[in-house]
Amino acid sequence: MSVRVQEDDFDIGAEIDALCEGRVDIGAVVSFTGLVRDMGGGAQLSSMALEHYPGMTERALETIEAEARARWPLQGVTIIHRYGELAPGARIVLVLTASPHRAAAFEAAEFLMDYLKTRAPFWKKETTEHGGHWVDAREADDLAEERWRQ
Amino acid sequence: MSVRVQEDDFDIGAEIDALCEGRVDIGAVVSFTGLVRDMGGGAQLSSMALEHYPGMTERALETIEAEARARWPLQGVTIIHRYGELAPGARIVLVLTASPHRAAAFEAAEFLMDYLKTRAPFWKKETTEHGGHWVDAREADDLAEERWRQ
Amino acid sequence: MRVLYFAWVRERIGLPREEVETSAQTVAELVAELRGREERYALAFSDLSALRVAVDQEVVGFDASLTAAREVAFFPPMTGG
Amino acid sequence: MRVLYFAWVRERIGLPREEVETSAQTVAELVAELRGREERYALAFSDLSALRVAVDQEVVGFDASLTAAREVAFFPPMTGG
Repeated sequence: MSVRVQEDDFDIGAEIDALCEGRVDIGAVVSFTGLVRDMGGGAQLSSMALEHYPGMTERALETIEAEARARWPLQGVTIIHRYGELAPGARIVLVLTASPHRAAAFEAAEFLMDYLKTRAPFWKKETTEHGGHWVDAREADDLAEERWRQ
Repeated sequence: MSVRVQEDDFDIGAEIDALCEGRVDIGAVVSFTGLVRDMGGGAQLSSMALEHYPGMTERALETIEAEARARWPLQGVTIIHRYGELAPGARIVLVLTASPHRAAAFEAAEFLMDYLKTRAPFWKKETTEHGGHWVDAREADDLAEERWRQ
Repeated sequence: MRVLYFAWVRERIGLPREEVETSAQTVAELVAELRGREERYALAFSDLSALRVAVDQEVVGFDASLTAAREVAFFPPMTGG
Repeated sequence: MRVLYFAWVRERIGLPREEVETSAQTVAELVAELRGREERYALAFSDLSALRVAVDQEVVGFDASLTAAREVAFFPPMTGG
């Protein structure tokens, strides 16, 4: 399955190998890995909880993947998104794209991330020594998604 | 060293781990991997020889890296370029960028690849059953580089 | 009809899901019914501009029909990736 | 002065590098001297638009000065990545 929603961590190198295995027609593979980041503000991040909407999440990711495949000549796509309790520095999401050409692989990976940020039903709650708070959606993410619709 | 020119293969997962090790401030890691591609034309590719200009190659890659770091808030950059005899499907080049934000990581990785294509002294010779031929520089690569100068 | 709540909507209402008997024809009518129930619902639905809704796992507007709907979910804007 | 050749320039000339005694003041003058040597040099340098040149590992134009230059390299446009 090219779309996976899981609590477990993933192995980027193994996922890239799986995408390319036995093929000699791929010219470019782009990976994007999102990590739990401590913003370095006043309060230290102790953990991040990722909640999602089982069922809808998989559907949303599959729809996003199909849209990317319709727009670019992709030879492979992998999307893995974790949920649950994650420590600072932990991997959250992996997007892989494979294509004959680098421009398509780059654009499709950016597109997938931009769409995923605004359309996949995930919510993040950060916990610091001052307690927990839900991460607000960023206007920058909406703008990033919009540019693909022009 | 964040820039390496080598005959040996590289391990993408291990390189990403090395870039992120012990850090909790990185939000996004983008990798680009370029592979030896059989174009699927009349003649099957049997191998690709990558020639380079030792000394100048390292200097060119370090200059390209410094330019990317000056343009984007990067927390880490890795550039590995192989030379020598490579089989179809083999990895040629790896570019990694780490940043707090995904847009910077994506843009810097694209920039590095575009510059590397036109400014790093590598030359490719493909061998098929019909013999060997030097790969021509692509006008598309020159155009891709030019867009960063606007 | 199954109604789901996520993130701070779930926290404010105090449960992740419930079965709701309703004759609401639209999401907006369902919201009005829920608001009338208890303070915690009124609080959760006090600012609809901060909320998103999905009917049968598709994001829709608050004017969307509930005809044949089996599952409605309320949540804040998504923050995946 | 050390002169290097790469890719098909190397193949046409038949060697990867050589020491050249020259009083050429610019790359263009060096090219003119090399062209006059032998047929294989004339062939390698027949179309300068297909060639690039680096002086001391910096890409320059064919009008570049060779004053204080230690290393000159001729090669086709780069095809890395």
